[in-house]
Amino acid sequence: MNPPTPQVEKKLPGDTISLNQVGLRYDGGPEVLSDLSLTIAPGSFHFLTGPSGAGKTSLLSLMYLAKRPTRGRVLLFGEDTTAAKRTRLAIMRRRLGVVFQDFRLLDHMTAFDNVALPLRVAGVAPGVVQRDVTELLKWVGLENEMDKHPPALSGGQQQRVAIARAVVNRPKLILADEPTGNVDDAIALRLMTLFVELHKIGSSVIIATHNHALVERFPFPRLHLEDGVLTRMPAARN
Amino acid sequence: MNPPTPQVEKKLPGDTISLNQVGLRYDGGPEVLSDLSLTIAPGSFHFLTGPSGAGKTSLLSLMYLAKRPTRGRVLLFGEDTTAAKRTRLAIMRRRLGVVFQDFRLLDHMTAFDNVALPLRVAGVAPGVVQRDVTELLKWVGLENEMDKHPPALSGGQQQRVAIARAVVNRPKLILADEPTGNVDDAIALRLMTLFVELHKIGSSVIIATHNHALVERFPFPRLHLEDGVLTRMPAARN
Amino acid sequence: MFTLRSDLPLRGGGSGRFVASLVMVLVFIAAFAVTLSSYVGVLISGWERGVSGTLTVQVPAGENFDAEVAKTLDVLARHPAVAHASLVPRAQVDALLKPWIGEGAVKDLPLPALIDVEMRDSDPAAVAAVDASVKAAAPRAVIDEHRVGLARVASFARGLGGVAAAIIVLVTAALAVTIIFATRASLTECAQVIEVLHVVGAKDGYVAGQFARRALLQAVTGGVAGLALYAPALGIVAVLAARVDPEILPPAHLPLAHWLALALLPPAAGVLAMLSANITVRRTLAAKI
Amino acid sequence: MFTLRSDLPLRGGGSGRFVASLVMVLVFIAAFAVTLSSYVGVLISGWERGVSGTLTVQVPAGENFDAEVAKTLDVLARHPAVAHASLVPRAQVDALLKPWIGEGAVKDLPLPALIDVEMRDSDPAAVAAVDASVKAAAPRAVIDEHRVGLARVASFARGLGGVAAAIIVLVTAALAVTIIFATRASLTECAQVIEVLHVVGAKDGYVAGQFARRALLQAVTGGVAGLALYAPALGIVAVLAARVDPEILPPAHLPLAHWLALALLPPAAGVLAMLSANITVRRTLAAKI
Ligand SMILES: Nc1ncnc2c1ncn2[C@@H]1O[C@H](COP(=O)(O)OP(=O)(O)OP(=O)(O)O)[C@@H](O)[C@H]1O
Ligand SMILES: Nc1ncnc2c1ncn2[C@@H]1O[C@H](COP(=O)(O)OP(=O)(O)OP(=O)(O)O)[C@@H](O)[C@H]1O
Ligand SMILES: [Mg+2]
Ligand SMILES: [Mg+2]
Repeated sequence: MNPPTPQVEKKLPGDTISLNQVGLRYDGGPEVLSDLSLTIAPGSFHFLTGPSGAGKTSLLSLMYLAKRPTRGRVLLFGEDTTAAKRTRLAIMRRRLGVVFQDFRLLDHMTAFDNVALPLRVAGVAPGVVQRDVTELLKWVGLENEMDKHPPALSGGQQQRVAIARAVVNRPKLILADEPTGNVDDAIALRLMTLFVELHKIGSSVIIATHNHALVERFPFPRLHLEDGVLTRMPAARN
Repeated sequence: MNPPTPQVEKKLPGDTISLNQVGLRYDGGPEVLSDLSLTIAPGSFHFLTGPSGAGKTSLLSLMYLAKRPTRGRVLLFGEDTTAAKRTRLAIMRRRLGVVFQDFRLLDHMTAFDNVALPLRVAGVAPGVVQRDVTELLKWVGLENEMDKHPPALSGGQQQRVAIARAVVNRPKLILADEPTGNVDDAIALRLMTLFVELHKIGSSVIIATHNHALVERFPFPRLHLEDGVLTRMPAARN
Repeated sequence: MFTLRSDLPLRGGGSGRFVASLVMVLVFIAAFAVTLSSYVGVLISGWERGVSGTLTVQVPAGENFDAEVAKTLDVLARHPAVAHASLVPRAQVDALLKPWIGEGAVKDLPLPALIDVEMRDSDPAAVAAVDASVKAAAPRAVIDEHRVGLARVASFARGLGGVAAAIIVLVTAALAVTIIFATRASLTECAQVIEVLHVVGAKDGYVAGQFARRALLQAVTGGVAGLALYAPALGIVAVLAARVDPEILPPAHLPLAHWLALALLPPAAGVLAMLSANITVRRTLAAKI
Repeated sequence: MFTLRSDLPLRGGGSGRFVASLVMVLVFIAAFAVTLSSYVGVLISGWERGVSGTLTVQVPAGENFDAEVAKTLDVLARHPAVAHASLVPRAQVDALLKPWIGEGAVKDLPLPALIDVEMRDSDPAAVAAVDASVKAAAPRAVIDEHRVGLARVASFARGLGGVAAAIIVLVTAALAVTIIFATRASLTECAQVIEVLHVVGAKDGYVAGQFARRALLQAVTGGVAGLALYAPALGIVAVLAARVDPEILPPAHLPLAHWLALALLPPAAGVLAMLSANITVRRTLAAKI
């Protein structure tokens, strides 16, 4: 496994993501994130740790453009997301891969179609979709569950489908929220290898996790959130 | 922490749960569980381990009476569940506490009301409900989130509400499916302590988990499922 | 065990407001159907009563004409079976005939006197008694019982009443079907609530009761709103109708039964919604162990 | 970008079948409203035409009566503005008068001859020309243009037509509101699908388009089913109506426009459902960034 040194591939113009004095509060409540400033370099790999309720999911949701910060600015791939038009935001989202803590699979679709969704939305040719999705589902060990719908999958199987959907379009930035909470160590290792492979070919990766064993096993830098404040900074500044 | 020796409190008539040559298949598919026979003694504590897709959730769902086995018999608290009437089954469910892998909280209720639900369904007096629920939510560290609805809770907070709901009525049998997948080690330890406390006052506990650290840390016996077959047997038979 | 506390999102979400809005719209339509049918019913029975309770006495022109007419009127006025008797004014008789025989011709005609008689009681015996009294006063007088008209109006009443009833039955059936569908659809959102209540040990009756109560409340709310919308709409239609010649669309007093039928729409919708919620939930539960 | 592939549960679940069933029931009701209104319209215009295209010529009794009548008939038969002219048989005139002046009196009356005239063309110039010709043949003849009747029927037509139109507008509005509600309610199930499509980078138009197409399909399916139900139900009502005296409920040929209006109901429902799905989804999306 490669060390998390700055990457050779640096195709992207600016930084992958950059937060500037960002604050977030949920309708009138206290600030869940305060004064967050951080810059994720292209091709980097970070763990995001912190106790339950610290704001990890909230931070990621700013990054995958599901929420606007209540103050401060978020720049994605060098573009200011506050100013961007909706269509532009949709295009930017296609360069992201998100694994949700609660999976968010579509129950009326098979595992295959769930994974194929980002490709189809982006208008990828059916032949390519077929090939890529099949290959990826094999890699995560679901070659026999491709035609099952999510309610007929075990918790760990659902999580792997969610991960496959996130990475199927080779995103520039992968944001994974607790992606190994429902699988055993052997599969967790395999999934981590997948993230590392994608990292090697140029993706930036941020993985929020409680799994200390995982964080210790891989030599990637750690961002640590405590009560909405970042106590460990990104690699570039370490 | 107590060793998992057979319990002092043995109020219940028969065994807590007993499976006899049980098989389970999902509509016409292959058998997900085959020839399972096991007996859980009152006041025992077991981990249930096994790779993703081995059948842990399926086995638990037989125990909490969400599914009928396709063959074999399931006895709960000494009663045959196949023969029992629906009303009787409802009464039996009130002596169970279940933590679902996907939480299954009701989004339209506050955390407090979610936890209070089993008590209210059983007709417990409002004063008692208020006291017990508040105390329990404090214990799991959610004294400030009692009035929040699940969508406004973090993943780990939701998981703790799910656990609180499962144990609030001091069930005779606690079945927890991956109850610490979304919390950090400190909270995981706190939650385990809760289960151990309940175990001490007489509940039987079965916890399905992938967390090897947890299994190793606590000296309770392990049931191990591999492809629908039990490869490690309950404590009593070890 | 009736508790006011509910485990369901009562005021919540699309689902709740949806059944209510739908019942509102449908009660609105059904109220119009009921009103239309009642109005037709009132017209019909008005005609029927108007015709069946009246007689026309003709005293032909001839000698002693005026005396005979006066005597006949007197006899009729005092007859116990007669409510009211009045001479049809000559001008009115002329107007009736004018379209048929021309203005000039009418003036010269020796027309008979027509007396409209309203009976207190229209059974054959009473008619025969009146006939006898009139004949005694004016032997050449003729009594017209409107029998032919009566038969025609009765057939009209039966036929048109049947059609009106068929339409109202169809609309009400459609209403019922829709409420059942809507209630069931609104429950699809609640699969998870049913699941969780079941798993924490709620009995079938408890779960079904919760949903049934909610459906009842929603449908009744919607039904009352539908009637509240219907009132001004009926006003608009009534104003339009009043501008039509009253001989064609006579203003009618709708009977108490009509207003009762309208008042029954919301509770009926409620009961339907309640039953269909109950049945749907119990069926969902029966699929579980 | 129109793709046949859909990311939605098309045939799936309660939601899809629900909008379809609802539209079915409502199109069924609306079809009846449209039919009722068309039927009333046909009756009205039938009366209007029947009256406005006819004249009655009265030739009063007197010397040369028979010769005058024959000559008048002859003149009318050859007049270019007249389609058809015929003497009303004496028996029929008697029957018309009998209720008013009694059987005995009628026999002895020197009644005028009545000639029913159907005009080819009913403008005032043509009526004046006919009048002149008739006066030449029989100087004492009177032409009745039915002006009074015409005015009354016209006012009737306006008034009743207005009421019928008001009712059909109300029912159609209720139908529209219901389809909008139903479509929106069926989308509440789909919040998660919208969320996920949004998050994987689908543009607003793509997401809204998916739902709009599904809503269109469901509503059109439901609408066609509603018409399919309406056909036999109309048959039943027609059979019942046929048993009523045809002079009261005359059999009417409903115009092509009526059938076109019915045929438009499913596509109209479809467009409504499509628009409301589109707007609802776009609104849901607009709440996200
Ligand atoms: N939609 C919301 N409305 C209000 N408060 C919210 C909402 N979502 C999260 N919160 C609150 O914000 C805080 C941070 O939540 P967040 O989900 O970001 O935590 P987290 O670090 O992901 O925790 P976990 O490890 O348990 O998933 C929590 O206290 C939570 O209750
Ligand atoms: N409703 C269902 N219909 C069909 N197959 C199912 C259904 N639920 C589970 N399965 C299959 O049964 C097998 C066992 O599933 P189960 O959920 O019991 O596994 P598990 O041990 O809990 O796994 P995990 O650790 O990933 O949660 C899996 O292969 C799964 O795909
Ligand atoms: Mg989280
Ligand atoms: Mg599981």
